[in-house]
Amino acid sequence: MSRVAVIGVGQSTFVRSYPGSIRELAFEAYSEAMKDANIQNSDVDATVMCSAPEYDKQRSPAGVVAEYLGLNPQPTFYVETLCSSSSTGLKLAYSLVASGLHDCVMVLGFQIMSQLTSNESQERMGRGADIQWESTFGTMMPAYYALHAQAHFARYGTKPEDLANIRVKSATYGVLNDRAVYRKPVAHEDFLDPQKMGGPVASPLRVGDCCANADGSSCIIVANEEKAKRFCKKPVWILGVGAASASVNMVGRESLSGLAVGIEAGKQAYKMAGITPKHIDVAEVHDCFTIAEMMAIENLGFAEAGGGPELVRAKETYKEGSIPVNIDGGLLSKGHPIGATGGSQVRTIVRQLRDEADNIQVKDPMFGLVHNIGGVGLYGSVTIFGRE
Amino acid sequence: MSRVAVIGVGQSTFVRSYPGSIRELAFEAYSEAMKDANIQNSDVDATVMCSAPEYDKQRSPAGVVAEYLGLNPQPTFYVETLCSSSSTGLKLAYSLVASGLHDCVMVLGFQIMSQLTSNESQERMGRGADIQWESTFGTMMPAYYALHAQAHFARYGTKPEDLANIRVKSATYGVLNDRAVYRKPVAHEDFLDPQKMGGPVASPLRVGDCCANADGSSCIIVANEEKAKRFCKKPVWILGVGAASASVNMVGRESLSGLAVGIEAGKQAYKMAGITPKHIDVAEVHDCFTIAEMMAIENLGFAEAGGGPELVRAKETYKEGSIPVNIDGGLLSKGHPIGATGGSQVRTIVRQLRDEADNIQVKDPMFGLVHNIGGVGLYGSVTIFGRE
Amino acid sequence: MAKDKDVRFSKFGTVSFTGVTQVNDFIDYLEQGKIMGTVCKDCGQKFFPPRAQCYKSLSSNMDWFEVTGKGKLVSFSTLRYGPTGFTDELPYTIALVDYGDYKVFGRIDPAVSNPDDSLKVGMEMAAKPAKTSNGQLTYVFQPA
Amino acid sequence: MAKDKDVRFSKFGTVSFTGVTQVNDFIDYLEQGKIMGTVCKDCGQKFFPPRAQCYKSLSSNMDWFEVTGKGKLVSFSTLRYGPTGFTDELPYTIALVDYGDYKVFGRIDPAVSNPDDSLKVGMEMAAKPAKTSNGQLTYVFQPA
Ligand SMILES: [Zn+2]
Ligand SMILES: [Zn+2]
Repeated sequence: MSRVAVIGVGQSTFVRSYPGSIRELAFEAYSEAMKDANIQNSDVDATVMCSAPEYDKQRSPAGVVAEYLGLNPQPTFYVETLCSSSSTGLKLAYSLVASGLHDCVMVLGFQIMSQLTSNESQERMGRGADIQWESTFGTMMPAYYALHAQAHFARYGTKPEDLANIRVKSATYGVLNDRAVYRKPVAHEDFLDPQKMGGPVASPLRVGDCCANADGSSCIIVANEEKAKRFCKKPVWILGVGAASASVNMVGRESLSGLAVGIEAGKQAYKMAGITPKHIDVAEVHDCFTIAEMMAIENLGFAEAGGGPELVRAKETYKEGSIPVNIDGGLLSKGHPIGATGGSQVRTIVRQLRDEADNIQVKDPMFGLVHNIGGVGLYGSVTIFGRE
Repeated sequence: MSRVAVIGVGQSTFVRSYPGSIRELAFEAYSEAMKDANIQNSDVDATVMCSAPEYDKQRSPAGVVAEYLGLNPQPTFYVETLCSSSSTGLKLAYSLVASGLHDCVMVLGFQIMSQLTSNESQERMGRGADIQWESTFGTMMPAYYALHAQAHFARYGTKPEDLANIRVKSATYGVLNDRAVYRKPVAHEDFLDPQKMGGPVASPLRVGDCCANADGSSCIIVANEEKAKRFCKKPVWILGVGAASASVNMVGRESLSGLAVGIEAGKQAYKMAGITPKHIDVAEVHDCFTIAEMMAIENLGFAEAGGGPELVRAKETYKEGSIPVNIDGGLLSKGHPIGATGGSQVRTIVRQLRDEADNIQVKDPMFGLVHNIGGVGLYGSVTIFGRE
Repeated sequence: MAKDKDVRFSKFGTVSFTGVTQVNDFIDYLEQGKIMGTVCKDCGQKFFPPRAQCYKSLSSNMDWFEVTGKGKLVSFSTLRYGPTGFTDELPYTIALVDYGDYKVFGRIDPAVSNPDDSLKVGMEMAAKPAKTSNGQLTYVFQPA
Repeated sequence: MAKDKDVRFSKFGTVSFTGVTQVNDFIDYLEQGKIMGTVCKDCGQKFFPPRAQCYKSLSSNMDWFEVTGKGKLVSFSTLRYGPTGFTDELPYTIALVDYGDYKVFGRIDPAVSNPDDSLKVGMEMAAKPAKTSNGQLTYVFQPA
């Protein structure tokens, strides 16, 4: 299989409410990535547009965004796997290049969630599960992750404080990230205050266990070996891609104390890259909720099943630890603009592997990993990157 | 590049109103394709789900459909390019196989358009263009194609009767297709009756120039050379894939008398397959409107620009002609269930190349072509198939 | 079991998002006090929620079976926020129960007091037909 | 030209589907009787409809320019059916007009009688600000 590299990355600032349209927001990530790769539109052979379609009235946004960015007549298409859309887009870009169909492909993720009214937003939230068999019970994302937390608690003795540890770590780095929505420090005491992080959401999850919606965009440009070497001084190679699905309905799940899609996608990615969890120097994992990061740590093999709380407690997931996780602040601090999320994770890892991560730079990383989940473990993507 | 073949095809009957949900409708195409390929779910390494998302309340339908069909834990994702979604899905399936990531991939297209109320449906129609700059004027699909017809008329002297010729040909074959929505013969006289085909829609297009909405599903299974030869007696090879985009806004179009995406995607596909339009023995082209088929005939090189009306008049696009086009009745007869349309076109061509096309079989075809357009020339896909 | 198009299924749940499915008979059974799944006549696979078609047998040759007896509580959560249309019922507790051959997802009977304290993962539960606060059809779990 | 979030753009068109864009000043100009596009200060590219950012220069360094003079009618169509919200205005005629450096899409002035007979592809047209039947902002084309 021919090699494929990331040659450009970009991201808008993630904000509560973007004062513009999706095309204008997409431009922000696009222009950063194009400057980063130092290429022209004519060098881009195809674009993959990633978002969740329910948050904007524009139908088929791929066309509108491609036109705005001057990316006609190259092919473009829209891809969606909920919160992992741009990681799915990256896998497709990889395959379009590795197959020889294209030399250079752009993956653009975007989401504006703030322009719906609160009512419209709540209505869409209600349709996030199987609308025939589960949405009818009044389910929501936090409640589904809460079911997983409850199961993890019951099976391994995990405590709410173990989850709070994850949020405290996240905030430590959110403070440093000027692209993040939430930039205040968080202390354990804040979880004792029901007006702050301690407010109940869906037992056992509290306000501090949940990330916020955001508006944002991300852009990743990949190329084949020849173009990567021509365009780019520090290509970051895609070494492993894994992806999996699970049943939407909870009735189809073997267990709720982990996400099967994370385990399966991870296995595929490690196998393809020819490495093991121990080789990973820095990771971005999908932390829409604290319990999601806890499960990711275990599902990816950074800890044994049930060993996550101890790893977190020992601060091994901090920048100085054995496996730094989400040291850009994660979704808990950055916010979670669905379609843009995976691309933002990729950008963080690429910058780490180029030694360009500024105040969060890990020392000489060789391998980085991105773990991105769509829905409540419905879709899972794991991508492994390496430097020359 | 390694070879990729179609090893199974399936399609539901296209109907005005399907008495079930999208998962149940998807099953119909899936089960036909699985029986056709004679494989198990465990042989399918990934699925690509194709539709337009606005017509069903289920968010992220890829997950729901994959679960229902028992296609977990294999990866699945949703792809959309409006009416060409399943052709885009086929290109992605091709790349996932040709890249070596997967051995066998399923492309499932589905659409239920009948479950929206008439008001909801009209509202979505209004958002089909750029919602900022064109939908605000009250545009609709027929009106955009009408602009193209008007431009074709002005440039080449084309007449309404030239378009009616296309509908009459379509109906000749629709009568024979038991999967089609519209199965009555159409005569030129019907266009003189404003209560029938002659009713004005958007000048110069009339009722008879437009296809109908439909509910339907389609399924295409592709595999690499080794699996194709193991599973399948008559693999049909994908020889060329082309895809292009154009501006959504009409202001970005060079000309309205043809579709630039059709020309560009065709060029790419012919080049990759190493053949010319003269080699094509049978074609399915995107005929959501009669003018769309007229432009396709010219844009694909079956006739010169402006030469379409004469080719059609001479009946060269009938089964016995030099280039049979849409002899399964096309969208004008079959109906147009957006996400399923491309897969249905592919099924027709695959059956032709296997000599299994029954009452519409062309004699010993070597090469077949599928041309599928999304939006009003916003997205274009051309795929060329060949037999052993 | 394909039916003419009907919207019986819109009677299911506090808010219904879909009315048309080939397993609409589920609603009639629920009205009769029975929670029903389907079982494939060709391969014996049980499905809950019910399906009209079996991907193992590529057929729609299905029978109904009744969900009876007890299952084990896999997990549960009490919601303090809810989507549009459900907020009047807050707080409510959702749960997943494992019957062995299949699992069932739904809500805990609102008559169960202090569910976060009284429920334990692993305890035995039984499902029974019920009405929602706005008179729609549903089923609930009770400790068994 | 980025603005604080506002919804001025929702004044545009018989039905508006979007209110928030970085080219909301287009609305103020239209209220002043001017149809405006944008031109990139870095590369000189003209954009109609206006854009806040230029993909050629990767910048948002834009000026406004006014759409004036005549263009050529590229095509037109008279609609007998319309989407929700537009049906009261039926029949109406949409058109594309080529100004050379850019094109403009919109409707023919409803004062033009028998547009299908009186209009010809290639004839000269001019755009002018107007109100829709429900008092929203728009512009229309007239033979020039
Ligand atoms: Zn079976
Ligand atoms: Zn410029």
